[in-house]
Amino acid sequence: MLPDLRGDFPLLARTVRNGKPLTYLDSGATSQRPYAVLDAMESFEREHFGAVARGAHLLAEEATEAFEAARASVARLVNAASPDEVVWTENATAAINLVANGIGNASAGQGGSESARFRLGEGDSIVVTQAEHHANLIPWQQLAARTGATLRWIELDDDGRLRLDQLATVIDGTTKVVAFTHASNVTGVVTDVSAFVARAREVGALTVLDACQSVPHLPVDVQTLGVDFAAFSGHKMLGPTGVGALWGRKELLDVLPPSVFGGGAIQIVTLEKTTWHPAPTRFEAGTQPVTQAVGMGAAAEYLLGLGMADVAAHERRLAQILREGVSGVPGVRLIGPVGDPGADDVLGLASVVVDGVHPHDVGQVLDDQGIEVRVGHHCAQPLHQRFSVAGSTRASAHVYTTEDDAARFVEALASVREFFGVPA
Amino acid sequence: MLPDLRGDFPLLARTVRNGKPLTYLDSGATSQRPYAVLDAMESFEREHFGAVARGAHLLAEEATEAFEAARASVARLVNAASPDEVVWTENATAAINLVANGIGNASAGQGGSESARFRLGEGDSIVVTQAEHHANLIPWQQLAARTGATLRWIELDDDGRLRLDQLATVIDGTTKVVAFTHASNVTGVVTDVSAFVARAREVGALTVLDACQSVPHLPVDVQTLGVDFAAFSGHKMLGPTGVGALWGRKELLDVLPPSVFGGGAIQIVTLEKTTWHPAPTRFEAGTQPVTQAVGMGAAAEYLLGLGMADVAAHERRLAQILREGVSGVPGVRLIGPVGDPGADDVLGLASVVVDGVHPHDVGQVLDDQGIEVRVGHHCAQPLHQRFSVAGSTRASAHVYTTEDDAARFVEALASVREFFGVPA
Amino acid sequence: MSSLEQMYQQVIMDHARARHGAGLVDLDLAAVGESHQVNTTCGDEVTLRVGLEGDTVASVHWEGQGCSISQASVSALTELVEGHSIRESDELYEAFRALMGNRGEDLGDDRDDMLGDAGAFVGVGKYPARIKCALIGWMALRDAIAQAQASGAEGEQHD
Amino acid sequence: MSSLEQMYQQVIMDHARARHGAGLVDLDLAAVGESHQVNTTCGDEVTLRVGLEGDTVASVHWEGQGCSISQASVSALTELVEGHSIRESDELYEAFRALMGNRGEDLGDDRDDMLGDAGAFVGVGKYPARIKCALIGWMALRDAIAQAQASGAEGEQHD
Ligand SMILES: Cc1ncc(COP(=O)(O)O)c(C=O)c1O
Ligand SMILES: Cc1ncc(COP(=O)(O)O)c(C=O)c1O
Repeated sequence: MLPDLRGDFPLLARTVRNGKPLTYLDSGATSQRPYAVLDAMESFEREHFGAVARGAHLLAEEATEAFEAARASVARLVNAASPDEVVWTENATAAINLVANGIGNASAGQGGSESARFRLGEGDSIVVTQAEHHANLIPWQQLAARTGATLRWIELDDDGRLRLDQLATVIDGTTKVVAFTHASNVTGVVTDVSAFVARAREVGALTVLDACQSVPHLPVDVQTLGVDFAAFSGHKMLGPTGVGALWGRKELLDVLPPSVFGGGAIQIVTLEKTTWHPAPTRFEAGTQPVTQAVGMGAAAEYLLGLGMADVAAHERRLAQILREGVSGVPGVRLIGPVGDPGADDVLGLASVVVDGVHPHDVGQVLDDQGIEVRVGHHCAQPLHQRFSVAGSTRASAHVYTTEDDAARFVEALASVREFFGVPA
Repeated sequence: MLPDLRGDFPLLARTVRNGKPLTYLDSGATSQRPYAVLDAMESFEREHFGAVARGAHLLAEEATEAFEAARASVARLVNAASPDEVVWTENATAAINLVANGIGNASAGQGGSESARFRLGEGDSIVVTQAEHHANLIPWQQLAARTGATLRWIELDDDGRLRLDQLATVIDGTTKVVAFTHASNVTGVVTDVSAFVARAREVGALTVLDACQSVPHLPVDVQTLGVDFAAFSGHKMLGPTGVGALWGRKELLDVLPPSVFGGGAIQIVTLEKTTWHPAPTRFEAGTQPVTQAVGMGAAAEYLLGLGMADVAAHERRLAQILREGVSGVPGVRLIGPVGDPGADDVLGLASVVVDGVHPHDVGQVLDDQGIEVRVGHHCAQPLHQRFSVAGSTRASAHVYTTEDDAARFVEALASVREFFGVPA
Repeated sequence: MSSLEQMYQQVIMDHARARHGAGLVDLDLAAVGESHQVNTTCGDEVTLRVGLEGDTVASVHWEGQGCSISQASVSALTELVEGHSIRESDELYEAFRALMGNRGEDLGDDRDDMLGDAGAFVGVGKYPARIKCALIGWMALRDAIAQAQASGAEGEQHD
Repeated sequence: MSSLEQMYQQVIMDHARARHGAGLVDLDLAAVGESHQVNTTCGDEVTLRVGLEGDTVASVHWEGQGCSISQASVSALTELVEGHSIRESDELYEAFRALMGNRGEDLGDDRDDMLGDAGAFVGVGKYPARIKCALIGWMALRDAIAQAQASGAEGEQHD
């Protein structure tokens, strides 16, 4: 189990709303950062900052070394075959768009025969799921619109689990891409990736994993999972905003056409024509988020230092407290699996609907007690539509979340309906 | 004139290569950051960090306020009509690609009749210049390839000035976009923007300004310049890496189709269909570079505090020392205007060719003396091809650069040919 | 009274429940306008229909879902503007916006009285993320009036 | 000797000027391979042609432009590998790469002798940004040998 890590996170020491202690339960949206990450970025900025992969001078050398060491750390966190399989992006959203727009460009003929593997057109299909965050839905909607392919989806059952029974029919010979989340940011349910990969392989489809919620909280081994691409963000895994990563199999990344063009990514440029580098360079046009990459690398090392198995165990413990707790509050419904609060396959979060009180109002009452949660649709409107609600109130944990934090949330939740005078 | 600002920049106090004082002359590639910027980011991260524009809790409120205040600061730096005309991006490269890919998407029919203004096709032309950085060249090459439009360019004269006499012929009734740099990162020459804008308006073409090298060094007023879009980066204007900005006229931004898709940028999402927000939100899919935006805002305030007129005067003074100095070194050629080292329209930089010594070797000898410069093609291969060289050695200044720094560069340059035994 | 209690005053709770003008009805008036507004952060939605008689906002009806602040605010504005002139409704809107921007303080002049029940939203000004909630109905009102004016003008031309 | 002088040793300066094997010539051999390599950071380019006789690297010729380190390195490797077997040239490459990774120190074993003039590049290992310069010729060599082997094999099939 993890020790109490609150002391590692400077922001958690502050108070809110007239001196109340902070109960930060919005880590599913964005996490706080430990000293290890803040200090790594600060000393980089104050002592070793220079242009990366471009200069011959000492600062450039030092900056390049730190930048590439960070790439290696992130590669290690997800067990990539090589650091060259890790592409820095602005965030996970940009990482997913990089793949979708690259496929779009290949479908328009870019990249020539080398990129033919990515071509999509009428008669083809792209498969997503009803659990997707908009970041892993809209790029595929748009790609479908651009190429004439059809968008299909795997549905959710009443417990918020993906209907694996639909894999065999929804994914078929027309399917070229299967894009799905590793863990839902609303229900917390962890996907059975192997079932998706097995079916995708049967039909020869590419797999794109939204690993935003898994990489920060669970052991993730991209080689064992067997997917083709995986996207995740720095700011959800104790790293900074402004950086994310796309992992991809090298042989695929090397032939996926880029969709953002500029300096550094290219080999030879004349006014008429340009040739690209291999990955990851081909996708890193312009000045990279250098300091932020260093921060994300430090976050990867911090997580590796804690041990992802222990991180996951901590999550499970909190999931149990949160989910058992809210199940006991009258007039509160949990979105997601309700029968098995101790189950292995949920993240440390709970999204709830309070009967008769709008999520925004719920959040306000919690906030007044120093409890910071997320309210709304959490960028997963189709999932909320599935459960016929416009939004929910979500408490989500991270390594620094304590059992007390979880208990305070449950207790406060119990006071909400009374505050608004909703009859019991 | 500016006071000596070195004390504001912690990194400049360090030594390099066995205790030599640092002479940092690579600001054209990336600048160092003052305490004002570093402290703003650090206190934001340690005290006020939360999800932006998404939560109802106190941290989310505070973070959103800081984030939007930063947008207003950047808007003020370039005199945008409103903060909503400023879109956060990963860097300037991403900002230019946002425009080019948006035009590409409009040309493919996205955005409907509202976006028809952006449509390009066969028979149309896009005009760039021979001075462009790859970031403002390759996106247009690719857009031309994608739409069937033709790419044309304005050439450089022997002094590195754009040939304004070609504007009337190269830009014609077929021209839909004119993309050009405000200041060359190699010659330092500042473009006569009004001549470009006047001609573009005559034919009804959109204008896209690469303001990467101007915003950090000169007073820039986008309304007076009269362009339609302008792109610049945080890390070149004393701000952090990982953030840049696109400024655009609101009525254009509101109808330019997005090309990166995800959460936050959308209004309503079902599995079938999505509708977009107005600008800037429609372009900021996913979690924004929040801390970095706060840093870029602080950099804008720092520059405004110095006064951009004084910053520009400082640049001119350094330009004069650098350019006069290198003109006096035997065997060294300046790329760009040679006759008028005190001219108003050059940045504080000098790119030189040392006869008989490769730029990489030049840079190494300078680096050994603690002088950090950039060597190579500076992501402007067509410009170097124009002057029949593969690369050059560039010293580039910023507000913290002293006259001593410039003098040290000139002196060291004079020793290079001897080191390599090149006959005088 | 805590800030939270100041925001959720009894007047507001009552409006959230009573919802004056709730339910869209067909209006037999020459100048009718309708507006649909969405606040994507919290999923609030309001559809508001306005009927004009000359320069008077003769009737306001609406349908919506959302947080108590948004629903109560539409209810309060319905009660407030019905029967007033378009110019007066513009003034009320300006006063309400000023109140929202006042960080939880009364305006301290006769606008406070003018706003009636809508003045009870004063506490929302302390919560920047909630100001949009209180304003969504007003946005719909202004848009619907503009639509009604346009439809009225057209109507006249065709007569 | 400063680090800078250690990198730019006289041997290297001489190779940069003498450029052994410079100039591409047509080779009348069954197995010929050519490779073009570019280092985009500094604009270095090398085109290198290899002719094999059986397992022996019989001839190496090249054309290139770039910094003194890159040009001197191709010159030194040309002198070094000509007449050696493909296996030996692989070993030399491995030794040279090891030297580059050694942060400015000799390898301290018999590989230092084996490398001959190429051992003079030891100082480059202190400058990570320059290692690519010293390696570009070796990349071209290995690629050209692979091409030559492929072309030789094809030749045989067609015979
Ligand atoms: C003139 C010019 N344009 C564009 C860029 C690209 O900026 P960034 O790398 O920050 O995207 C640069 C900087 O390298 C530049 O100097
Ligand atoms: C499951 C999931 N996917 C994608 C994203 C998007 O991540 P980002 O906003 O960092 O691009 C998020 C976070 O909001 C998420 O929870």
